[in-house]
Amino acid sequence: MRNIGVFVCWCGLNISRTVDIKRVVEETSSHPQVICSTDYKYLCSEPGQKLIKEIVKEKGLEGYVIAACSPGMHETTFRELASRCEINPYLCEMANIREQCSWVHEDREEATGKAIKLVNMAIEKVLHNEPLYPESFPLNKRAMVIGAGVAGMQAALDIADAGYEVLLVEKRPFIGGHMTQLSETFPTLDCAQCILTPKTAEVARHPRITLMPYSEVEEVKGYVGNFEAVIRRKATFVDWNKCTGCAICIEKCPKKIYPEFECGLKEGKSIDMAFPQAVPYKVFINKESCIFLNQGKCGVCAKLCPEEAIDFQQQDQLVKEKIGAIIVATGYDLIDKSELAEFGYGKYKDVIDGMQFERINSSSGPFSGVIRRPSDGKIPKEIVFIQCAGSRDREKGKPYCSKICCMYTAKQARLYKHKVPDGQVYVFYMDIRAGGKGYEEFIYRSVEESGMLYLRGQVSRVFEEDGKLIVWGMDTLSGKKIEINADMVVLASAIVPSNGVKELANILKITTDEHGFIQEAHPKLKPIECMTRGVYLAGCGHAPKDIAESVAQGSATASKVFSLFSRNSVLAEPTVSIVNKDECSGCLSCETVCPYQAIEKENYRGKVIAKVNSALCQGCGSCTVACRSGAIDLRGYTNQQIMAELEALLWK
Amino acid sequence: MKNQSYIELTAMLEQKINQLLSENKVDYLIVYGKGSFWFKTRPLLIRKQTEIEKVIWNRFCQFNLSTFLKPGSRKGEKIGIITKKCDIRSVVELIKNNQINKDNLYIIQVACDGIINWQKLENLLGATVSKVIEVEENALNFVIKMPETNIEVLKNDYLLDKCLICDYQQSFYADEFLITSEEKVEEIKNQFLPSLEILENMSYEERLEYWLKHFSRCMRCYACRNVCPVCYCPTCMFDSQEGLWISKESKTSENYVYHLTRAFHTATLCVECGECERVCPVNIPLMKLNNKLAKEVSEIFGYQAGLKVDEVSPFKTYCQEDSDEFK
Amino acid sequence: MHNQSQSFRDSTISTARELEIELEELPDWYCCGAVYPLRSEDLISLLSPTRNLMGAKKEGKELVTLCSACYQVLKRTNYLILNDADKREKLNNYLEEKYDGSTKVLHFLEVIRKDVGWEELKSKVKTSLTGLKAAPYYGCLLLRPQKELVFDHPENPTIFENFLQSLGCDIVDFPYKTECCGAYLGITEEKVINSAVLKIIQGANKRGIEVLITSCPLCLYNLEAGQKELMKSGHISKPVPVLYFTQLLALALGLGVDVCHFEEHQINPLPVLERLK
Amino acid sequence: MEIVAFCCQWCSYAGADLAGTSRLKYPANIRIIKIPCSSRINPTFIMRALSKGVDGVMVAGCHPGDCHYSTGNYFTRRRLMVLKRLLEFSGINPERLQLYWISAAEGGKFAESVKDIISKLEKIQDKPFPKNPESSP
Repeated sequence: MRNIGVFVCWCGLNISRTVDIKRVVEETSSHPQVICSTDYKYLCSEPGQKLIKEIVKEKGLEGYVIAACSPGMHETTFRELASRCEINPYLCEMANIREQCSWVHEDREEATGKAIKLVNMAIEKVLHNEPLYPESFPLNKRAMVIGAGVAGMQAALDIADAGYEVLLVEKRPFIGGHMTQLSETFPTLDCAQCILTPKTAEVARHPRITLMPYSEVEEVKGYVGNFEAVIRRKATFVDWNKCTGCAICIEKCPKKIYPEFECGLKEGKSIDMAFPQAVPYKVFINKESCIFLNQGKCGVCAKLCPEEAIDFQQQDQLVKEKIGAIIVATGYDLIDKSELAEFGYGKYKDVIDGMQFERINSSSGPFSGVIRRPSDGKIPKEIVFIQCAGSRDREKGKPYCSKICCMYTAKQARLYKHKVPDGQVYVFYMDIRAGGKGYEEFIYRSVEESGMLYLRGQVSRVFEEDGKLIVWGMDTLSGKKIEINADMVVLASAIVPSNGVKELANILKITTDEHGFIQEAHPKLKPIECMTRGVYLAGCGHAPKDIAESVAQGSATASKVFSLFSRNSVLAEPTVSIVNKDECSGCLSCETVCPYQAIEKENYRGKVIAKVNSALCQGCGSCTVACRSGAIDLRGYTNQQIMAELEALLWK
Repeated sequence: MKNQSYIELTAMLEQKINQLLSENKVDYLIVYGKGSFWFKTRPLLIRKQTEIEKVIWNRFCQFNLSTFLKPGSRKGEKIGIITKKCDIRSVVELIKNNQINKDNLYIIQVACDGIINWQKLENLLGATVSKVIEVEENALNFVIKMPETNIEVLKNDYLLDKCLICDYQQSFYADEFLITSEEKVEEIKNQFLPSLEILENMSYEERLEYWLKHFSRCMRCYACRNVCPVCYCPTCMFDSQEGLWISKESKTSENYVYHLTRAFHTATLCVECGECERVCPVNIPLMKLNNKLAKEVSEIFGYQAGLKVDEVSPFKTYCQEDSDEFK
Repeated sequence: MHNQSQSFRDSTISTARELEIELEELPDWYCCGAVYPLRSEDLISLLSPTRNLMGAKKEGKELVTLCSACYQVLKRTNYLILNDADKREKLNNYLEEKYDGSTKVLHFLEVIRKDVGWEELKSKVKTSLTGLKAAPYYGCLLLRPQKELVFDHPENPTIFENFLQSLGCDIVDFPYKTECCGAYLGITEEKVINSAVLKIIQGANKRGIEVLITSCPLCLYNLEAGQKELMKSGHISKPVPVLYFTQLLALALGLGVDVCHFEEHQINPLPVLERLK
Repeated sequence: MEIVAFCCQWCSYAGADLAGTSRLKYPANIRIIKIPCSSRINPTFIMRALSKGVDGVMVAGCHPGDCHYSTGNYFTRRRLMVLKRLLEFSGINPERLQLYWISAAEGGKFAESVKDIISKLEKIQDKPFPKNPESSP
């Protein structure tokens, strides 16, 4: 490029007060390749832009430098202007002489000298700029939602309602997530099942939602708009096309197990349905416990099934699906039992976690809704709730707040009091965190109405003595040690990311934080986007949150998908890395430092070399340094451009 | 190890090579052959059994033959290579960096008791060096046999610096390990040449002066780069975009950037074989740069190049807990 | 140990010999200081443990301790030296030679676990202690801070249980096993000790525990002295003898009562142990 | 005195802008080169700058863990750790290379960092890389 123009902006007094604009114009116009250097009071204004356009046309400029404010402010403005002037937008560079010069320096002489340097650097850079064109990629307008909990279902419904196909993948054999296990919900005490079942039913019958229960994502390739996923559909050993859910098989199955859904509190069968309202309303066989699958005998279910739906030969199936966007709604688990040994969790039957309490309180649960303790079925008269069991505990590596425990503990305590009015409730808490609509009021009502004892402090130990659970704790407000002889202890166990999220994150090339929660692209401005374009994030897989927030996030991700699908192609930033094929040694050091797995292998003249997938590349340039030969370079920030800036800076 | 051992090893080597060629296990072998002068050796490429007699193995086999794996490695031919216990590390680095496929490589590691620094010998003997009949050895000394007289010198004074601190053992990656008597297996330790300390203890200005004095002699023949077994780039960055990184003129400041970049680029890859320094026509002490970086890399990351094929180089990974010495 | 706690010393030396574990007294050892300093700048207190660690390094051996306090101080000091380059350098400035943290610190229980193994130990038992209702008393020093000690689960340890099981004892689940014995407050606040011991002993009595096992001389002292006081004041009627784990081991290995020096104890364990013969 | 600053466009460059909008004052001898990520900095850029007589090089990136590209700054940190030692061994005072973690919200830290590197450079007694090394011995 030869014919460069320089435009220096006064920005009113903002720049001209400390920088001698005239000198900047004079000095820069002496540059051999600058054929025009001029100034204007407000370049970004309409007349300013008009002026630039006219000069470009008149002088036949091939590129220009705008010496004005930060590119963060107006780079887009002047690049768009360039395309209107029929110059490639990437042949426009900005010299930041306001934020990084006139506003931070006082001495006019110094500031002017620096401004001249900054403009010279930009001139040298723009001389090495090349026209860049964003690549566009076709787009597959079909979304995949991973996890059919309340967040995932909401996202799937919204997207499907908008007219796009959705693939809803769920690892359990039924949809609805953890909410199906809950009895009532805070702060309104709505019955969880009652508000959830309309949604599960809607998902099941929606013509544009393809439900894949009991399935897991094994592999994802591709990039935004063009993902290809491999999904494992796990064998249920029941042909769901035939099964009517008549449940004869369940009744007659001789093998009793304690299914996960009931948190080990209620007996189930080896062939079973998780709960009466399950969607899909189909039975499945538990592979680990089924007598026939393990010993080759039994097969009672197969004999009895009127539809002949039992198929012991069924195998896992791998299906390939093409999609354009992915929503990750993987949800949560509770902290491992072994980490809460001081509370005797896992050792004593009557020390339970919040989810177990939900099952006990549920009318379809182990005691049909009567609150009894698991060990002997007695109604507990003294019950201790321990909040922050594992949460906010640096020692256990979980310094974060699990967010929902304050609320559900209050809810559970209140429900207990409704059912056992003469029972005594003790709640150990660190702080009450009830930030949410109607939450604080709910807690206050609970404490005031129901005569619960809220104790601010932590519990050091729970152990059994004389058929009671002895709880040793501390009331930090009175400074007293407390000992309670309780019948049952309920732990508000810490929320952890659900099992397998780490592996899924690797598959999706997204990152997880130190606790295994999925990392959002920006904590404030991109809270539901992932680091990989086209992958969005909803629900507790991101961080602990309540149902309302999860639903809101589900809808929010759906709206992101709409805006992506509203176009017919995706445009990629052209500032991506590029490989010089002849100079690549094939050592693939670039591959190891790339955070986006954008480096692929390519056969070239009998050797394997690196190739940049420009749809995946985000343009960080780490690869350009890992590459010793300089065979890989970053468009828009090439070695030449940076070296040219450096050289200009060293001119005296 | 006595002279006898070297004779024995050469015989074993010949036998092994014969076997490999006759069984077509390799297409060719990279070995040591006799050089132009009695103590000099040269790399040799043999394809035929009839060439086997040219193979030698002695105290003067200094080259790191793995340099010759850089080209040719992509033709898919099966290559046999002789390595000393130190050189095999650069073979490992080439495998690690996808420059050669281990499946196409047959590595013969030959026992080595240190390589004689012939330059020191030359300095000692001067012109009479051409009259030497043979160098024999006893437990402590080399016995230089001359027509009239024998000169005995202390072994440690005439070995290569790197051999004095060498404690590498049989590599896991050698396909064949030729050895005469059982050698003691020691743990690999990190030792660094004491001569670094002199430099390290200088002031910045003294050190800069020291290096600039050396770099001012550099004529950028790039021999150090070309001989380096881990400088495997098909086109070096200093060649590809000429004038971009440094100007073509042989100025000290340009040489400085070249040498520092070279050192930085080989950090985590350099196996300290000493070839760069050996070939430097103007005797720039390049190994001091390499040794220093190897030492620092080892101290910071606990990493040494060329020990394991599956070990990840520190520049290809990171650790959130890396020390934050900058603030 | 040579003066105050011959029971611990002799039972250990003889059982180690029986189990073919080679123990050697560290030449020229220093007191570990008994308490790991609470202030992070207090490096002087760490010098004597460091000297011990260096001594073991010079001998080229692992450093084995019996006492929980020694174990804690030595292991934590070693951890600090290994992981804090700044402190390592400061400490080394005081020392004649550099110490790098390479000595391995082991508790004798760990040695038994590592070098003998629970199954093997079981087979070596000559007099099985079947029927002896025993419970471990870990105290605090062996387990915490877990990050530095990596000895066992800090809330639910099992190493003593495994040990007692190998000896054939009837293990009683004892929730007070990691409670505080009162530690050095015994010197100034006897009341604190008494109330701590009362809880522990009442808990033991409720569970029919006949003997408590420990590895900490301070726990042993506090539990015994406390019980004596509480007997006097009538708070407890049935004292529970407290033994070092090595004493029980010596009995199980058939080494006789001589090496156990039961006469050192303030609460005579013989009535309970008599039954075993 | 002349200082080159390589600033990551997502954090420190924006931090420098914030210092500007907040009208924080700092010395004028700093020249910022905008780069997409601190991991784009080739050590040879730094060697080049120093060998041409620049007094100091400032590298500014996102705080560890906050890299816009998730891991770039971890690689930068490793590379610069080694580069710093190499420069030092070649006779250049390592204080001439400084790395700062400055987020987009830390305008104040940016201004402070500029002052910090300048005060460090002022303390350095030894000369920078000679302008004409040929003429020195």
